[in-house]
This record gives sequence, C-alpha cells and structure tokens, in this order.
Amino acid sequence: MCLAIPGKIKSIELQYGGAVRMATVSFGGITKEASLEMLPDADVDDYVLVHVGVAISKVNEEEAHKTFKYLEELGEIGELTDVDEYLPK
Amino acid sequence: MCLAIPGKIKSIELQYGGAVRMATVSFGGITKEASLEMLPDADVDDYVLVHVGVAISKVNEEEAHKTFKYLEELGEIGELTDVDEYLPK
Amino acid sequence: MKYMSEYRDPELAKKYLEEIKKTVTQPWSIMEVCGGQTHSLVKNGIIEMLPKTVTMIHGPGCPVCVTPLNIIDKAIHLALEENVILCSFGDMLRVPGSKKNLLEAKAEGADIRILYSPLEAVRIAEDHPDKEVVFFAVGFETTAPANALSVIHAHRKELKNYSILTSHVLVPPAIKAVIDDEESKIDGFLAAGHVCTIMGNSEYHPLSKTYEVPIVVTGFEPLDVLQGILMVVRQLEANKAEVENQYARIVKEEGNPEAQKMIHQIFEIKNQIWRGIGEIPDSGYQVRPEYGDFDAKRKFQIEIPEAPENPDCISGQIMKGLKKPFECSQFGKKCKPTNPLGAPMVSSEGACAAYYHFSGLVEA
Amino acid sequence: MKYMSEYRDPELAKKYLEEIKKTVTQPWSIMEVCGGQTHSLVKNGIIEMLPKTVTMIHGPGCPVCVTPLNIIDKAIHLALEENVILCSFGDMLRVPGSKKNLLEAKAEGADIRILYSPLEAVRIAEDHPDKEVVFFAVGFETTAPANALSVIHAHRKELKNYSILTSHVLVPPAIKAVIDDEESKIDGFLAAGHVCTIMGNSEYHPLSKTYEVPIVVTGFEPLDVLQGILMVVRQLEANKAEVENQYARIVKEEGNPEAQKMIHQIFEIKNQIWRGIGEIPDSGYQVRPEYGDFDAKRKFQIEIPEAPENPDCISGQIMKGLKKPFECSQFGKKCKPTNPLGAPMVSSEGACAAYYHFSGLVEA
Amino acid sequence: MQLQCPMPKLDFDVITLGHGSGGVLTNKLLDSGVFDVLSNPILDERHDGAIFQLEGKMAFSTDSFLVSPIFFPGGNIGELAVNGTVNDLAMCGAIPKYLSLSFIIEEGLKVSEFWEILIAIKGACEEAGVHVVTGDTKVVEKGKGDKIFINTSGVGSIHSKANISAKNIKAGDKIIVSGNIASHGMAIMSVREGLEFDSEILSDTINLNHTISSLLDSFGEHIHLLTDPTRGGIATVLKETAQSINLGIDMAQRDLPIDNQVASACELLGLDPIYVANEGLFIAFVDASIADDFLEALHKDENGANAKIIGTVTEEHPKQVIMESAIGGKRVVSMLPGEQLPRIC
Amino acid sequence: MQLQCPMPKLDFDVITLGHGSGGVLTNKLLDSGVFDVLSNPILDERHDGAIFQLEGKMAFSTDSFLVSPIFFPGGNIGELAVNGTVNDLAMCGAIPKYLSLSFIIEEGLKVSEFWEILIAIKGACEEAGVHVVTGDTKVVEKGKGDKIFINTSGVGSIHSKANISAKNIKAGDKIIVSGNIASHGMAIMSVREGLEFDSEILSDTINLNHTISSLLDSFGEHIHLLTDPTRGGIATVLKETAQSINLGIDMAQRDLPIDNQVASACELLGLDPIYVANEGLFIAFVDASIADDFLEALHKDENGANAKIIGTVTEEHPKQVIMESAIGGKRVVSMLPGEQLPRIC
Ligand code: SF4
Ligand code: SF4
Ligand SMILES: [Mg+2]
Ligand SMILES: [Mg+2]
Ligand SMILES: [Mg+2]
Ligand SMILES: [Mg+2]
Ligand SMILES: [Mg+2]
Ligand SMILES: [Mg+2]
Ligand SMILES: [Mg+2]
Ligand SMILES: [Mg+2]
Ligand SMILES: [Mg+2]
Ligand SMILES: [Mg+2]
Repeated sequence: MCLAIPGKIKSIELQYGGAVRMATVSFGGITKEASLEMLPDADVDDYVLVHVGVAISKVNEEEAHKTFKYLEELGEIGELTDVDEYLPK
Repeated sequence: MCLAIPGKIKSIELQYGGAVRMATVSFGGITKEASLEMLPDADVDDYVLVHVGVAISKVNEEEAHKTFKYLEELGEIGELTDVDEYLPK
Repeated sequence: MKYMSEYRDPELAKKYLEEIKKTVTQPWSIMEVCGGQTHSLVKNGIIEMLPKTVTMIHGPGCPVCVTPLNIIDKAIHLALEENVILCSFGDMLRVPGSKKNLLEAKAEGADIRILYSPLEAVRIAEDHPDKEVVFFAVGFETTAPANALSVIHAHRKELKNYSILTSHVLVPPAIKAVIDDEESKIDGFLAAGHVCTIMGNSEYHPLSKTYEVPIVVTGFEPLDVLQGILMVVRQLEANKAEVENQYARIVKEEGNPEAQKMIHQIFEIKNQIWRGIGEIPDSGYQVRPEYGDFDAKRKFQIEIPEAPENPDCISGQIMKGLKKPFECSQFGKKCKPTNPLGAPMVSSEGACAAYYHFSGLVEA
Repeated sequence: MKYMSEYRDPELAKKYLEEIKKTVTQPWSIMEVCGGQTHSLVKNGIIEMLPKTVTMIHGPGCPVCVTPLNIIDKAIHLALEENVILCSFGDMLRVPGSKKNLLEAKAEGADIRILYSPLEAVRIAEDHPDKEVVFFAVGFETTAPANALSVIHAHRKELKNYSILTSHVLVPPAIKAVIDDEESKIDGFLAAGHVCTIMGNSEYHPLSKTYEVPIVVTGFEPLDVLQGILMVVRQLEANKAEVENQYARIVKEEGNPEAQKMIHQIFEIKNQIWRGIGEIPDSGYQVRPEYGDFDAKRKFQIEIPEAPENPDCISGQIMKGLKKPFECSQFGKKCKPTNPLGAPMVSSEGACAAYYHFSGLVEA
Repeated sequence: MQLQCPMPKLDFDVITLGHGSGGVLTNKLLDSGVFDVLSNPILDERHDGAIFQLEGKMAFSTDSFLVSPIFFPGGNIGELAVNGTVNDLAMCGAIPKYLSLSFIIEEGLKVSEFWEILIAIKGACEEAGVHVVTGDTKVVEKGKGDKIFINTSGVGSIHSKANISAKNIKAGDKIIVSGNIASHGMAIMSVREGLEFDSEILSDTINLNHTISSLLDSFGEHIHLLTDPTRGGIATVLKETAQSINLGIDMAQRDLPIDNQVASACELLGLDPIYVANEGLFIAFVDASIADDFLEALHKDENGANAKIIGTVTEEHPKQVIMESAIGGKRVVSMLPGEQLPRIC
Repeated sequence: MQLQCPMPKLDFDVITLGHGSGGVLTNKLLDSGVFDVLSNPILDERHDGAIFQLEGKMAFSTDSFLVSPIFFPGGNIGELAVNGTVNDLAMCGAIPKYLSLSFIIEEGLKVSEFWEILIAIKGACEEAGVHVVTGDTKVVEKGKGDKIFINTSGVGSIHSKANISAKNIKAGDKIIVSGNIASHGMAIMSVREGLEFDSEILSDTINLNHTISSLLDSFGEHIHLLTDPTRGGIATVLKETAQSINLGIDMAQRDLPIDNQVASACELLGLDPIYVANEGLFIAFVDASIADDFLEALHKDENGANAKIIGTVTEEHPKQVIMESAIGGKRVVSMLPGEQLPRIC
C-alpha cells in the first residue's frame, strides 16, 4: 500500500503568493513536481519521500545507515566488516 | 433548388391519435416515410411529390401527359405519331 | 421511376430542341430562377444543345448560395458548442463561412448531423434530451412548410431542446429585384416549379404584367426544362408576357393551401439579406415571436460580427445574370469547388460550380 | 536511486536471512499489514527464502482490496454520467464492482482518467469548468493528506466542479479487529511504514501492550522487510511485546503533524465498511460537513443498493490471516487475475493475486 | 457465404483494452478459439511474420477498411476487407494467395460481433482461395475508434498472361464495366442514421479474382488495364485514368448498368451514381478487337451478368471524360471535391 | 534521422474527410508532393498494388500502430510503424524489402504533423533499406479515430543462413536481450496526461534488420529464435515462448539491462519494467556454444552495446519462467491480465 519513493529536491517554487510551496524533485534523474505543503522545513537538496505528488517526510540520513549496521550492532556477526559497501554514496 | 421526387403511397399510418398522417411512399421500389399533413386528401396508391420528408403535392395524371403531347398540339409537328411510347405505363 | 424517367426521353428532347430552333428568330436571354433547373441544364448538357441565340442565365434560386455569410458563421458557432447537435441538409456543409465551413467545424469536433428531413431532427431532439438540437433551416418556399412542420411537431411533443436556425428566402421578391436592376437584360423566366407547388402562381401574374416578361412555371426533368424554354421563347417571339404553367402535373394555380397555413402559423415575412445580392425587402421568413422558444436566434442570442464577403467574388452580379462566372477574375484560379470563395462555387447548382464542371477545368 | 537501491543488497539480505534462521526456535506467524510489503515479499521471492518456521500472513493493508463493493458501484455510476470525469489511481480500475469494473465502464464510454496525483484532478477540474470532476479518493492514512490537500486546493481556487468520492480506511482499528478475531493466530506485526510516516507510532503502543504482540514499523525494500521480520522474531523469541521502528529513516515517532492537520481539516472519523471484513468502528474518514460541497457522496446523492459479495469469496478470512488463498475453493479456478471474484485477486498486492502469480498458475 | 460456426465459449462479452495489451487477455483472445476459424499451417506458426514461397513476379497491395455501420445490407466489414485486397491484387493481374489481417478494435466491441466478422472473413477467404497467414489485433480506447477498422494486405503471383498497365491503353480501347454501379454505396446509405430508407439494395462486395483469372486466361495482353472503382465511384476512376494516360474517354449515361432501386435511391438523396462507391465491380480497358468477346465471356461469369461496354478511349479531348447525357447532351465528368453529400437543392 | 525537407505548399492546413473520399481532394493530397518523399519507381506506378519479384523463401508481416501521443521523446508514430514491421520481418530471419503503408487519419490532423510523420517514415525506410511500394489513406470523422493510425505490412527474403523457429530451441540455450529494456514504454508514459514526468528517456525505436542480418551471417542456424518484445514487454515474450516450447526459462533480475532513469520512472509509477513495451529491442535464443561470441558480436553493433545474456532454457519447470530477484529469491514470471496500470498501492 501507499507507494512512495525518495527523491532529492532540485528547486522550490512558491505559488499563490507563497501559500503553496511546490518542489521539483529528482528521482534517479527523472523529475516531477511535488507539493511541500506538508514539509514546511524541507529545502533544496533534501531527500524527501513522495507519495501521489505530495512530499510526506524528510529522509533522516543518520537513521538510514542503521539497517546496514543493525546486524553488526547485534554483536552477533563479528565477521561483518564490509558494512561500508552498503552505505549510500 | 428543392429536390423533390414523385412516389406512390403504399400505406398510411395515423399517429398522435389521428393528428398526423404518415405515409410509406415507394420511389421506384425503395420506400421512405413521408408526412401527409399537407395533403389531407392523399390516399394509398396516389402519387405524391415528396420534399425533405413531406409530401407537398399530388401528381395530376392527366396534366402529366401534356408534356408528351405539347408539340403535337402545337399542330406544328404532324409527324409525331409515336407519342404513346413516352406515356407512363 | 414513374413521372420522372418519362421526362428524360432523348427522342422527344430532340424534337423539343428542333422546335426551339425553329421558333427562335433573334437572341433571347432566359433566366432559370431555380438551382434545380441549373443542375438539370448542366447535368443533361442542355446548354450546349440549345441554339446559340438562346442564352440561359442562372438565377439566385439556390438557397445554399444565398444564405448569408453571417448565418453560416452562426451555424458554425452553434455547432462548436459542446452542448449542441447541429442538424443540416448535406449541401450546406461546404458553404464557406467567414473563416471556415461546417465540414471544417465537424473536423474540429462539432457534432453535425446530415439529415434528409427536418422531422428527423425532431426525433434526434427526443432521443437526446440533454442536448440542444438545432436544425439549420434554410430553403425557399418549398422547404419552409417542412421546417415549419418540424416546429409544430416539436411543439406538440413539448420539446424544450429543439430549435431552428432559419435562413428562408422568397422567390418572387428576388425575381423582382433581378428585373429591377438597371443592367438587367433578361427577357423571360423559368419560374421554380417546386416553389409554386407550395405558393401557387398568383404572385407571378402582376410581375409578368408589370414588367412585361413571360414567366413559365417549369419542372426539373430535361423535357420539362426544354418545354419551359420553348414556352418562353414562343411568348417572346409572339411578343406576349404571360404566366404559363409547364409543370401542371405538380403545380396548381393556388398552390398547396395546407402548406401555406403551416408557413403562416410559424413564420412571418421580413426583409432578408441574400448573400452576394444584399437586402431585399420582404424576401424572407423569420419565426413568429409566439414560437420564439423554437427560434435558435432568439434562444441562443449569438452575436457574431458581420464579416465582409470576399471582395473578389462577384457572385451577386452572377446571380442577377449580369455576369457569367468566367467573367470573374477568380473563377478557376483562386476559386474552385475545393476552395470556393463564394457560395455559387459550392453546390453543383451554384452557377460558378456548374460552369466549372461543365467547362471541364481540371486541377493540376 | 538513493535510499532505495541500497536496501536491495543481496549479500546483506543473505546475512539477514541467516540471522533470522539462527534466531528462530519455534514456528511464528507474522502479519505484514501492508500490501506494499506483501508486494515486496512476493516480488523478491522472500517468502520461500524464510525458514519454514516463519509464516508470513498478508494483512488487509491494500486499500484497493478493502474498498467496499458499493463504493466501486457508485464510482462506476458516476463515471458513466455524461457530465462527469472520474479520476482515479490506476489500480482501482480492475477492482470488480457488483456488475462490472471501472475499466469496463471506460470501455462503455465513461470518461475515466488515470492520475498520479489527486492534485492533477484539481487541475483537470480547472481545465473543464463545464464538467464535474470527481476524484476517487481511496487509501489509508498515507493518502488521506494528499486527498485532503486536493480539496484544500479546489477550495482555494473556488472550484465548484470538484469533489472526491472517498473510501478512506485506517490501519490501527483494522489491526485491532484482526487480533480480536477469535481464530486469530498472529504472533507479531510488521506495521505499515508509510502510514506511520503520517500518523506516527503512538497508536501502536497501547495495541502492543494490550494484546502483547510485538509491532515493528517497517519499510518496503527487501532489507527493510527482512530486518523487520528479524526484529519481530527477536522480540518473540525473547518474549517481548514492544513497538519498534525499523523504518526510522522515514518515520518519526510523532509522524507528520502538518499532514495530520490537513486530514483533520477536511475529514472526520466514522465507522467504515471493509470489503470482505465488514464494518469496523472508527476505521474510516469522511469529508466534514463544512466541506460538503467537495464530497461527491453529498453532491450527487447516488443511491445504489448494496449488492452481495460473491458468496464463494473468502477474502475476509484471508485478509484476517485466518485462511490462505489456496484454501479458497475458487482460487485459480473461477477466480483469476483476469476474472477476479474478490478484490484480493486484483492488484499484485492482494494476497490472492500474490499467491496466484507466485505459485505460477498458468491459464490455458 | 457465412458458415454457421458456433462461437467458442468465452468469459468475456466485449473486447476491452486488455485484449490488446499483449498480456494474458491478448493470449486468451488469441487462444479462445475465436481465431481458429482462420487456422492454417502458416498462420498457426504464430511468429512475428509468415514464411512461404511465391514463384515469379508478385503483386502486393494494402487497404484499410472503415465502414459505418460495420454490418450493412449484403455484407459486413470482414468480407469487405478480404474482397477489397483480393480485388486489388486481381486488378494487378495477380492470383491472390496470402493475406495479412490487422484489426483495430474500439474497446466495447461485442465479441459476438467480432465473431460474425471473423466468420465473414473466413467465408470470403474460402471463396477467394486465399489464406490469412499473419495478423495483428490492437484495441483502442472507447471514442478513439469506430467499432472496428480492418487492414488487409495481400500478396499474389502475377498471372502468366497478364500485362496490366495504364501505359498499354490506346485510343479505340473499349471500356467495360463488369456490373451494376453504385450498389455498395447506396446499401451503406440505406442504413445511415438520418438518411435511411427501406430497400432491397445489397452491397456488391464480392471477390473478383476467379473472374479476372479466367478473363486473363482467355484474353491475356489484350486486357490493358483493370481497376476497381471503389471510393469515388466510376467517375473518379475514369477521370484518374484519362489524366494518367493523357487520352480522352467518351461514354454515355444510357450505357451505365444500374439497378432500379439504386437509381431511385440516388434520386431521393440527390446523389449522382457515377460518384458512388462500388466494391465488387471492375472496369476493364481492353483492345477493341476483343471487346465483344470479352463482354460475352463476362456475361457468362456469375460476376459479369450485367457487364456493359460503357465507353471508348479517344485521342480527342485528352485527360477529359465526356459523358453523353440521357437526352444526348454532353457533360464533362470531373472529380468531386470530397464525399458526395445528400442534397436538398 | 529526420531530414529537413521543406513541406510542399498546400491550400489546406488540416486533413478533412474529403481527403479520404477518393475525389479531387484525395488526389490533391496524393499529388501535393507530400507523398513525393516516398517516391520510388514501384510506388509511382500508383496502381491498385505493387508489382515486383522476390527470390526464394519470403516473410510477410503486418502491424497496426496506435500510439498516444503520436510524437513522443525519441520518435513518432511514423518511424515506429516502419521499424515495427522491419523488425518483425528481421525476427523471421528475413531481409526486409518492401513495405505497404496505410494511414487511418482522424479528420483535423494538421498537415504539418502528417508531413513530419512522413519525413520520419522516409528516414526510417532509408535507414532500413526498404521501400514503400503500395499504400492507402483513409480519413475518419473526428472522434472516431485518434489523430493517426498506421498499418505497415512488409515482405522480405529469408536470409540464406536463417532457420528461425521456436522448435529449434533446446535446453541449455542462452537467452540474450539486445539492449536496455522498457525505454519505449516509459518514454510514452513520460508524456501521458496525468502521469507525465521530466526525463531524458527516449523511445528505443530503431530498425534491427542490419544487426540481425550480420548476426545471421556469422551464426546462422545457431540462432534458434529471434523475437521482439514489444507490447507486454520481455516478460510476456519469454512466458509465451516457454509455453510454446514446453521448456522452462531461468533468468535473473540483476542481468536485465535497464537505464537508470527508466528504472526510476518505473519505481515512481509502480510499474514493473519486464512488462513495459520495447520497440528497438530483440531477444535471441541461441545455442550455448555460440552465446559468448554472439554477445561479443552484438556488443560491437550500434544496436547491441548494452546486450546481455539474461537467461537459460531449462528442462526444469516446463512452461514456467522463473526469475531470481535482486536479493536472490525466486519469483514466477507470468503474464499480466492487461496493460500495466500505475499503482499507488
Ligand atoms: S467564381 Fe468564385 S469568386 Fe467568382 S463569382 Fe463565382 S463564387 Fe465568387
Ligand atoms: S481466490 Fe478469489 S474468490 Fe477466493 S478469496 Fe481470493 S479473491 Fe476471493
Ligand atoms: Mg456541438
Ligand atoms: Mg463520464
Ligand atoms: Mg514482433
Ligand atoms: Mg490497395
Ligand atoms: Mg481496394
Ligand atoms: Mg502485432
Ligand atoms: Mg482498388
Ligand atoms: Mg507483425
Ligand atoms: Mg511488431
Ligand atoms: Mg486504398
């Protein structure tokens, strides 16, 4: 349910005298408009999750790494040394 | 102007409780509906002239022959003896 | 078909032609008022068969040709309304408006239906209660009763979505206008048989008398036309000016009183603009105010500015018989049936189109 | 794509799977609430990779599947109105109504537009002032703010021809209903990451506590799902019952307050019928009376009698995790993706469709 | 010609976009048995194209068929599509062999109607002795088509005695029309909304290839040109030919064979039959020396009973077609600017 | 590929019904010079069909093309129509030679657009080395078509070394895809109303015949099957093939070549690229012994730079296509019930 994908804000346009902020969001090179009305503090270069044309969350970069480190942190897979290769570049 | 062709009334149907008389008219074998509202005395087997779906005149058989006889009657073409072949059968 | 095919007999036609030749002693110009007669002349090659001394002049009797530009523009405007179904006779679709014709409007998406009868349009209105159905009611006196009848039917069925966009023209005032023109050189008239079928011949007697021209009410088959021409020529040669009825198998002296009643129930006479000719007093019909709900002009109140006719088009002079199509500078050049500048180049009844086809001009 | 592709790494996936296998000591049934997670499980072949002791149960989290038959019928009815443009997300078009689906209505001539966003529908309404534009607003909490926003936009633009036909469902009451079912045998839940993105996690703490089930808010990429399963399994094995957040890169504890504001501006909570399940108290949204002009249900007052669900379809039991699709007598027989008897056979998120494709049943 | 084949049982009544999507529904339609009526070894390969061998020179022709209504007195769009391309190949002097068949279906078409069309296609193929060997089915959204359009293309081997080319026409050649004119167009008119009338008029759609083949057997190179006067009617084809050969054509109205009802229908609507479409008719330009024999042979053929010599090629008035009218006048026959529209004037 | 030909001067801007009526306007359109771009001696005969000779075995294929919008990133419907049939012939192992070209135009189409399409057709024909030899132009009423539909049929001579047939496929055969998947379908999506997005995605429409011909030169009978995964995408073609050969196919998601933007667009709309249409792509089933050489040869070809071996034919799981997912799981690949619709779920 609720297909939503993360993209990077390339630019922001104000509409209705500033009442509406519309972002141009890049998803792996393609771009589409998304409303920022639900993310008042999102800014250019932020990654946001977009669902049906509306940005609904800013991606938290720090938290994003945790999935790659979770097993390591469990302390149960000592051999997991190559964790860096899963990290976003 | 005013394309109109003669056809023979095959049948008559009363519509709107008799207010409207519609005829099925045969034109050389094909048939089409025509209103008889402008020809109250037209009847089955009469030839009528139909224009845009409305019968506007009953064909006068007697008068119809005159075109074939006109030259003859001018008395100026004595040799016109084969007039019968132009008459409608 | 009975009462048609017999009037196409080649032998008798030859005899009529011989008789015309025998009768004529000097040049005569005869106007066939009606486009249907023009059509018959052209289709049957009669013009070339007549003696050179008899010149046929093609009159204004093509309702398609004389419908004003502005009404065509209005019809196009209405047709392009999303909510409107415009119904029309087929031959109106190629008549040029100021910017386009109905066929082009159709290509743009207008819902335009070609019908055989205005009564069909009433049926369409019944079938599409959510649409406005407008019948483009053009025509001469012949068609007026049928168009009136469609209103009577719609009224009886209490339809609120049916109306007619009228452009009705009347023949006798037009004949009068043609004769009244100073340059006019018409010696006699073939009057329009089907118009007289409705209206009778009474209006022609004063015309014939006043202007001293023979008027023969004539039919449309080749023998009809030939006989009509002969009757005019005989009067001219005998220096007579009477109303004769060649088409008595169809036309009664008094016309069709029922049809006249219907016309007068729905329509009233008004001044009318004839395309290419201008306004002629008392030469048209408009819907009576009592039936205003069925009058598309009242109902939709479309204001379309009058557009100028193509200034190179001399159709008015042609329809009055003052000029021949090939005297028009545009004839066969910019103006062709595929791209008519004026209405007479549109239908095969229009004088220009008739000449164009007849002369066999061919497009590259 | 950043923040997506990384979560598809095969090596790390293998390690997660090994860790799950290592961790599990007894059979567990885990429901992934969300259809997006079902889709990910199926598309990535995760179900077969899991140890046999871990059974994934596909929850009711597919808005397409749970939209009531009657609302589908209403959408179809509206779409077939000549004056209406019905806009919808693509996946609603194949969901069976009582007689046909929206695709079939489209084949009959209904003007139905597939859109990416409800904001597009507002634009269409602006562009077609002469039409009524209705957006078929289905979805869970994730989609509710966007649908609400479309009303806010339309209101700001003073559009009189825009409305939404809502069928909004809420996840926590559904989870509660699933657990409350006597026959329920679910040990833990993967909660729907995108729903929590909007609403936050607060509603899950009492659920977890009351029913003593682990609930892990989980994302949609394979590593997300695998991590989520591992986190549930670890809790179960440790006899814990807490709310954890696997998807913290997106989901904040408090959710998105702006989005919640928009929801509450436009919608109010109501009892909602879930297709195949029945009415669940306080599990849906309806448009507040203040915005009634934008509520298609109010605006069009369509009365469509409730039609019975196909009696052979056991989709309710399937969505509660009580039965597996292949336990349905119609599965793969009368009911196939080309001819779905129930909604779970429609989208690739529906449990029945997922099993159908996964099991590789092939039509003759 | 239509066989009474029972339609296969299907779980869908109308064709929808999915049937053209290339997915399960497309395969379902293809596998439904609906297309089995057209089965033959080459088609059954179901590859991207058909593979076969043709000896010697070949002809290749294409036409797309759109007719409203798709079912009309005397036939339907299916047989029209087969006969149209079969006849175009025959007009090239070819023996038609293989057809391609491509449907553009507007979603919502009833499967039962599609079936009826397929049965007509099958029947027409059998009559003509041709096989559909490759095909395509596309579905367009409602309102973006008109029930069904059919394209057929075809190939055939040129008859060994054929040498058909407008270049072979010379002054004195006789022009023969194979039957009554204007039947197809008026059959369609008779069921057009707003214009319809009751009649026994049937479309003349028929395959002409066997007729042509046996005429070629007998008259070979003396047949200079064959052409089928479909859209635009005989007038258009004659005018086009006169223009392309830079010679004139003389013809007479009284020689034109026409059915009484068709003639009456033309009067009713104000249409000129020489511009009305035909489907099962051909016009032959033949050497004057064989004209009478050709006509005699044609009269014995089931498709030529009403054949007539309608005109002569002349050096006078090059590029012009002159028709003698019913009463003996002369009239220039030109092309129309567009489709003939019913007149009131 | 589009030549900058100036459009002939015409006295009409849009195409109307009259242009399809067979009368003056039809001839005017034909004579306008618009079609001169396609001129060649066979076409210029303008008879009911084309006449020519082809040696040996031949292939014959047809397709109707309907695409909305008719102009899309990377091409237009004109080149699509040429390339589509050229490629279908190439898939049969044929050297495409002659095409038929049939237009169904919705009245109102701008002549300038029609011209642009014709220029694209000309360019595509030149690229492929084929000639349009016979054609047809029909016009439908507004609202009964969708701007323009094009049918092309084509014939070609079978390559002397070709022996293309699904029957030749055996277990162990390697499956090679010639380039990036899903580009055409996503190029179209990017300009679909209500779904549009900005991207550099271009349709992959291209002619494959020269590529195929040189592969046949080198690998002849070792190429067992060639097929172009158009509608329904590669999944549908592979599934159809597996069903028809009664063998299984193993493949892996990671092996599928796909452009980044195309992949992203699929994520955005929730579409699976294996079901998205391609136009300039082919799939070859080849003998394992030559698979690497075949791939190497393809990599050197301008149309094969991104070619990859994507799967293997297996005796296991007959009729099933099994795809290994990104993380190594297994998934059954089946056909979709209809066109893929964008999802929110
Ligand atoms: S030829 Fe054309 S421009 Fe000249 S008068 Fe006739 S209609 Fe007008
Ligand atoms: S298989 Fe079909 S009938 Fe059975 S539960 Fe699923 S959707 Fe319902
Ligand atoms: Mg309209
Ligand atoms: Mg609608
Ligand atoms: Mg193909
Ligand atoms: Mg052809
Ligand atoms: Mg043909
Ligand atoms: Mg195809
Ligand atoms: Mg032909
Ligand atoms: Mg093909
Ligand atoms: Mg193809
Ligand atoms: Mg053609």
